[in-house]
Amino acid sequence: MKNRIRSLVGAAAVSSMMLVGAAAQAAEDTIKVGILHSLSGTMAISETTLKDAMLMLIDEQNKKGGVLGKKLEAVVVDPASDWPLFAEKARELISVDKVDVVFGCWTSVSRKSVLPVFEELNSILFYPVQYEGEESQRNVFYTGAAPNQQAIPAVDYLADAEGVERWVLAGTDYVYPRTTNKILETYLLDKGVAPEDIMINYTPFGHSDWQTIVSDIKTFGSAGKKTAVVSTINGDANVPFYKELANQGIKAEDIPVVAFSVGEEELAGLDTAPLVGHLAAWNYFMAIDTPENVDFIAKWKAFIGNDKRVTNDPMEAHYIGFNMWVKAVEAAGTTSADSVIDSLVGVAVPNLTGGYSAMMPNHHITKPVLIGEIQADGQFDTVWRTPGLVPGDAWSDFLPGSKDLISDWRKPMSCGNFNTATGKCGGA
Amino acid sequence: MISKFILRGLDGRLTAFLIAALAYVVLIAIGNLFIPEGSFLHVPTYAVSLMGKYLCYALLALSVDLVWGFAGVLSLGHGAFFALGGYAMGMYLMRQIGTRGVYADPTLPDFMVFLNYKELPWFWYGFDMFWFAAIMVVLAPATLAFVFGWLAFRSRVTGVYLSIITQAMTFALLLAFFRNDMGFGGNNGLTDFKDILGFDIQSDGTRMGLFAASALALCLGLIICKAVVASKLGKVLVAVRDAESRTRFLGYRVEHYKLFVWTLSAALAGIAGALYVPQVGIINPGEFAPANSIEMVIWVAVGGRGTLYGPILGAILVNGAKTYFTGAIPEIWLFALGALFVGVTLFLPKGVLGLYGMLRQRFEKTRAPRETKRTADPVSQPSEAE
Amino acid sequence: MSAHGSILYLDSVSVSFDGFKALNNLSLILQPGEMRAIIGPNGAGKTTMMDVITGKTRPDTGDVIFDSNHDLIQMDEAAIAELGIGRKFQKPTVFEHHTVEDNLYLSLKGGRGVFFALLADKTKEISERIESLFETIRLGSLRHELAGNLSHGQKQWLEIGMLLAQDPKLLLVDEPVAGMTDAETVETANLLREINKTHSVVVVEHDMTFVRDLDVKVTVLHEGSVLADGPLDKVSADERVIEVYLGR
Amino acid sequence: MKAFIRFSIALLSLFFILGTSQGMAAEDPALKEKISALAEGSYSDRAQAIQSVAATGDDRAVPALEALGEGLLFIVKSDKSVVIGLDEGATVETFDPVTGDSLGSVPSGAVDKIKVNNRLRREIRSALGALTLLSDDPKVRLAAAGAIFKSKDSDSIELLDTAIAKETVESVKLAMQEARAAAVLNSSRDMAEKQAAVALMADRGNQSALAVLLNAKGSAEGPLLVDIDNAIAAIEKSLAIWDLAQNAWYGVSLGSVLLLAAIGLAITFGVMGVINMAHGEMVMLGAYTTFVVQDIIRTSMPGIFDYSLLIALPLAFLVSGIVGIIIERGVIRWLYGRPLETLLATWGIALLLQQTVRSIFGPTNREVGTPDFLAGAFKLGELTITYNRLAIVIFSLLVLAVLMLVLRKTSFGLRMRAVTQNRRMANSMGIKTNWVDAMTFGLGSGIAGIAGVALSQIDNVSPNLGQSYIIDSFLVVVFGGVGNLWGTLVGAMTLGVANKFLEPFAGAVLGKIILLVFIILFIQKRPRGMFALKGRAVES
Repeated sequence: MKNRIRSLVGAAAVSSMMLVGAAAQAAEDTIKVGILHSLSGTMAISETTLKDAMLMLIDEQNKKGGVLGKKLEAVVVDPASDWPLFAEKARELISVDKVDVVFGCWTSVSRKSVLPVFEELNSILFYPVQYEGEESQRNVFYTGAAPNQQAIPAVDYLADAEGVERWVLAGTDYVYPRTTNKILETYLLDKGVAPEDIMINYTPFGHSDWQTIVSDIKTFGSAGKKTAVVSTINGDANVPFYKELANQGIKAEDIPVVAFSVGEEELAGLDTAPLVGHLAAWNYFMAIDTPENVDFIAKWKAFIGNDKRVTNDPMEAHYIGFNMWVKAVEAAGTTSADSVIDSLVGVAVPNLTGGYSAMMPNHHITKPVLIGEIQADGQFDTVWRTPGLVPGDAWSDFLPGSKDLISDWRKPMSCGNFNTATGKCGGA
Repeated sequence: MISKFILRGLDGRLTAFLIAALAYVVLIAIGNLFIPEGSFLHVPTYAVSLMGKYLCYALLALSVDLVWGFAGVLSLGHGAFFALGGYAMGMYLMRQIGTRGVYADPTLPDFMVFLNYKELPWFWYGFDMFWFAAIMVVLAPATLAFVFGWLAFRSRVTGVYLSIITQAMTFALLLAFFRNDMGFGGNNGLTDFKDILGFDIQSDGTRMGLFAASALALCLGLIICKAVVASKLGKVLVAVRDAESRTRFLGYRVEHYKLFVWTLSAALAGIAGALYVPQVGIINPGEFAPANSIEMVIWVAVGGRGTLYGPILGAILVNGAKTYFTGAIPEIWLFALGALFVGVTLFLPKGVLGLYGMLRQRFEKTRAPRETKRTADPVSQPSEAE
Repeated sequence: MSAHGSILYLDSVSVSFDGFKALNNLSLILQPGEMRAIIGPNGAGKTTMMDVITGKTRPDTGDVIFDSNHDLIQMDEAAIAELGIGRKFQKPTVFEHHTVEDNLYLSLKGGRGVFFALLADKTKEISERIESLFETIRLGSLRHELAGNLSHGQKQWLEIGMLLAQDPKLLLVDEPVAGMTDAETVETANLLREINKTHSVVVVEHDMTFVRDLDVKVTVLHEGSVLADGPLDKVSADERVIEVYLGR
Repeated sequence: MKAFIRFSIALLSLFFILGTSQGMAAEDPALKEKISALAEGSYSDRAQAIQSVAATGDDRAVPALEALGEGLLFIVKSDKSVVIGLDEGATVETFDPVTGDSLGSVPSGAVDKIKVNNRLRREIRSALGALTLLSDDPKVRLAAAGAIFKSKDSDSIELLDTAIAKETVESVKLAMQEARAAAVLNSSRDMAEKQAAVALMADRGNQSALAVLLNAKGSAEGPLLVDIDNAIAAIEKSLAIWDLAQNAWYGVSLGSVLLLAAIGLAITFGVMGVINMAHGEMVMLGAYTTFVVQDIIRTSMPGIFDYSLLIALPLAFLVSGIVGIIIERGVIRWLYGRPLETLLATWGIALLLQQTVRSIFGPTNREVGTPDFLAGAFKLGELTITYNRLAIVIFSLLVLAVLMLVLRKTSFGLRMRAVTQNRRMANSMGIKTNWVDAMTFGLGSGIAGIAGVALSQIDNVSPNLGQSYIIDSFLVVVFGGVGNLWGTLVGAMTLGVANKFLEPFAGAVLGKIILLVFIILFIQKRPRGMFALKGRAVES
């Protein structure tokens, strides 16, 4: 019987040794870049592409000679769409693999899960996906859109260009749609839309039977006023949603749907001919005709070895974020987190839509907002874009709890939630 | 009475295990807190919280095995109890944040502020006190288990049917907790914890403390399980597992026995969840996912069902493998994990401990062919019985 | 007929499964201290009858009364067992992962409550009772063996031992000698007669030699109701019984 | 993508029909100029350009407008002329927008596509309505009337009057009258005419009539308002009843999806007792087979695309069936009698299959197209029935029927039942039980594969496809009663319909939770499902 105990203790000892050993291997002649995207589980569908995009960017940079004279080395892990595992893997990347920066996360919950880790171990995370805002953390750089860089311009466009007066806010029941819809609701009411002209609907993750909801939308839309759907429906549920829309014959001319989570990648799984004219609001479209973008797409297709693969907005966000990091590291002359965090603010790099994006003091970036209509070939045609760049707003002006908050990580303020009403850092 | 009950479980093997566990915790503590970083013997904090997490999983696996291995009730919904315990602890930790949240609201957690809650929902009352939360950690899962078990066992739902409705239970809870209207933070769950009982949750000392608490909880869980299994009740449970209706005809109310052990198991799972949350820093409805509950059963199967040490070993082995593979071969680790499950069921029907038992039996047979009747502890070791 | 004074009383009991009448208006009465043999071809309803008495199956109609005044229909298996009805199954059912001794230990009459079981101790008195049972069933040398390792016949005996440990007023014994050697069969008959001195017994059996050995009143079941009863010689001469058995 | 090409061909043929019907159109500089204006200026300028093209009433403008709507109108960079073009990758085949004469192909860089947005599309639709209202083809006239109905363009009233006077086909005439009524309600005509229009709308009595009335209500007053309110109330009342029927249909349709997903499991789990956690992955394999079939057809013989699903069906059955047989022979046969361990092994297999598919096809969704005959919807009274849902309902029942036939009437079915009821006896009677086991598992898996073909029409084709159906499938089988195909049918339909009737009141999430709790409670009442087998045999 004693043997059994010995083997138990042994197993535990071996597992701890394994970890220690892995830590000891960290070599010093490269700069390590962590990639924290799910390669399995429910989110693999979206995140795997971003992992590949990062590998390509790192590859490109190494061809240019790396950073600070050192080659970059990608460290890929799979957090498997499991949120506590995100935190564990983030910790592993930073403290075992000793990476200098991490690019990763897609869902809000995964970001929330790793936040304390980046704070505790003082490292850097670049987060490339549009999100609900209401956050600004010293160690995180948000290269995706905040609600004011996506949702509000989209609603403005529909109201002005299409004369929409009645709104369906349809979303998956999680934080991003909830917050976005809260913001939009306040915004629309402020604009004078009557409360009965707003319908809010939430569905569970992976909802696949849209018959009832689509027919509800149809009914709601036949009340004599021009109606549009603002969709914050999450990835997986979109395909059946759009298939049902097409089959029930809802045309974009009648009830346009504007989506914030549907990009080229999602459309690749669909026959888009019946969906022509439905809209999406992003900061990047693959169809944008700029030299930078053409070059990026060509490199991407070559890297992935598939001529049919598409690019999308979060990939551009990584492109911007990565180049910002490279520039900031070169400016700081070191990869040490504190210096890089300081020198990142104010860095501007070209984006893929023909301009420069700059890192703001609130760790969000400036971006153009584009409204595109779905085309039969699965691409978007830009029908409207903001005249200039829109700076990302960490704290929404349309939520009662956050309208007084601002964020500025420059010294001397160095605060993510400074309350302008009380003049204190810390929200109060 | 109680001490006698506890002592009954304390055989030599368990005592040795407890001593070994204690020594292990002390060694890790020294390695983490007193040996300077950079030394070969230093145990990084990363490893400490990782092992703390494994120990929580081990306790969880033990609770699954208590009902499956000893009473024959296969639960595919134990994740629900684990998560409920976790939520109870998470709610306490949320309340501890106080004004350090981004909106600095003294009572409302951040997610409630931006979802426009005006006041704290009633079910959040009391969670600012640790003792209340601690009671709820046990009470919430135990109550759910009691109600569910009372219904199911009384109606004699057994076997696969029971497994499927436990799965339906955790699935329903998954959907419910995903709803933001429930007031548990929806998909984002509860995060951004600051401190526990006044200790900074990110400090090395607290992490070490949580690790030690997990080890302690596991040892206590083991003692309780052992005592239960060694009692007459434990014998009745095994009888139920092997021949349920025979047990009934002997006059035992099988449903009461199942209900007792089911509720106990849920409480243990809840404790595991409560210790898990501060160490991983998040609790979210994902823990209710049926796939998670299935995985727990797999830990037990890998380690050895119907033994007390098997599930502990299985939980640590499988999760250790997961940690290692997701880092070392992130693209294809599911192949390794899937193959492990298939391989274990095919080649190690009694788990890793069963393999060990088999090898030793063979070894003993060759060494002492004449010695026939080896008396195994038949209650805790059906795997070695044949 | 009246339930008064009887140990077991079945009146007009019917059970049907999806239209198939397993028991059809079955009536039966057993006096205290009596041993009764039940015979009948496959599907005659013997086991279903046992199920009804022990609470496993609820009859559609009819009364089942135990010991003059206990209505068994409203009770579950455990309550019925505690009242004092023990049952041995057709297929020997022992707890295979328990030792022979533990099998008896679990069967011993006494507290069946959960918390009692949690804190119960094996007292000296219990050990003595187990010893006396071992004397009856003669498995003392195998006390530490796992029940699953016993031979078929040994399992049958162990199960009878478990029945005795319950100390029931009424024993229901389903095919006790199936698969036994001739010698074992004879011994089993002796054992049952011995048991009958202190308990009422219902035996279901196919083996006519064995039934003859028991030498008790016989009831013949057919298609769920009583076809004939009386001493074996009388029923085996009955036209209808012969017809049923030979299936003319 | 494919539908797009098909459309272009249709458009061109329309062109030629129109071209011939008009005789070879002479050059018309005025029209040409108006068409050129479509390419220039802001969206509002161009909306006006469309209106002015429509105002010509010249139906030679139809192809250009249609091309514009579909994104086939180009502007030649060099001379700023407008052409209709068919994009062929590197080159664009160009045609004159008025005459349809081929202008040869130019490199795609030499032309720019003229962009349209939804507002322009609406303008185009209403312009086309006006231009084609007098077409020779009754179908085109019907569509034109529908377009005007939607646009409620009060300028078209005179045109409609002319058309109605000429119209001979009753149904088209009715549609024109309704369109006229909608236009009248949107105009400044007098009260009496509007009241007549309201009456006509009340007769039509459907959703779109309701929309017209609601729209008109805002500007109405006096007796007209009363009329409109009455008409709205009447329509809403009748729609409420239709709504019930619509919900029932949605329920049946959801039920048939559940049935399809569960039916293979009813074999592997229900009949064989294998807790097959890889069942969902068999469905996934079927869906991916469909993708592969379509992919091959797309590249090598696009002509038979409409038959792709028919071709995929047997192949999906074979692929999933063979994988099923391999799993049975390789793993499950060692685990008979240990049902709970099949759960663990098949869970491992599910992970392996998911990862295999992910490695081969990538983690993203793949596009499975819908054949033309399954696209769209038709109206049955006020019920909207989409063709693909209808097809799935029929298909699921068909699969169930065939399966029952196989089990009841074939010698394989007989053997299968013999083996599941008494393995030893069957074996001693000379039935190769091993073979039967493998075939049964293969059958269940193959049916799951067939389900995958159908589900690919309504859901994501991704490596996660299977996971989303596995829990529902088990619930259906258990709820219906294990081992009973009728139970699976009734179970699936009950859950589907209940879900759809709960959804409007409780919402999708809460509705599902209520249903799960209901199943849990139901199992307490009937621990072996709705159609449980009774009797002693079940116990052992």
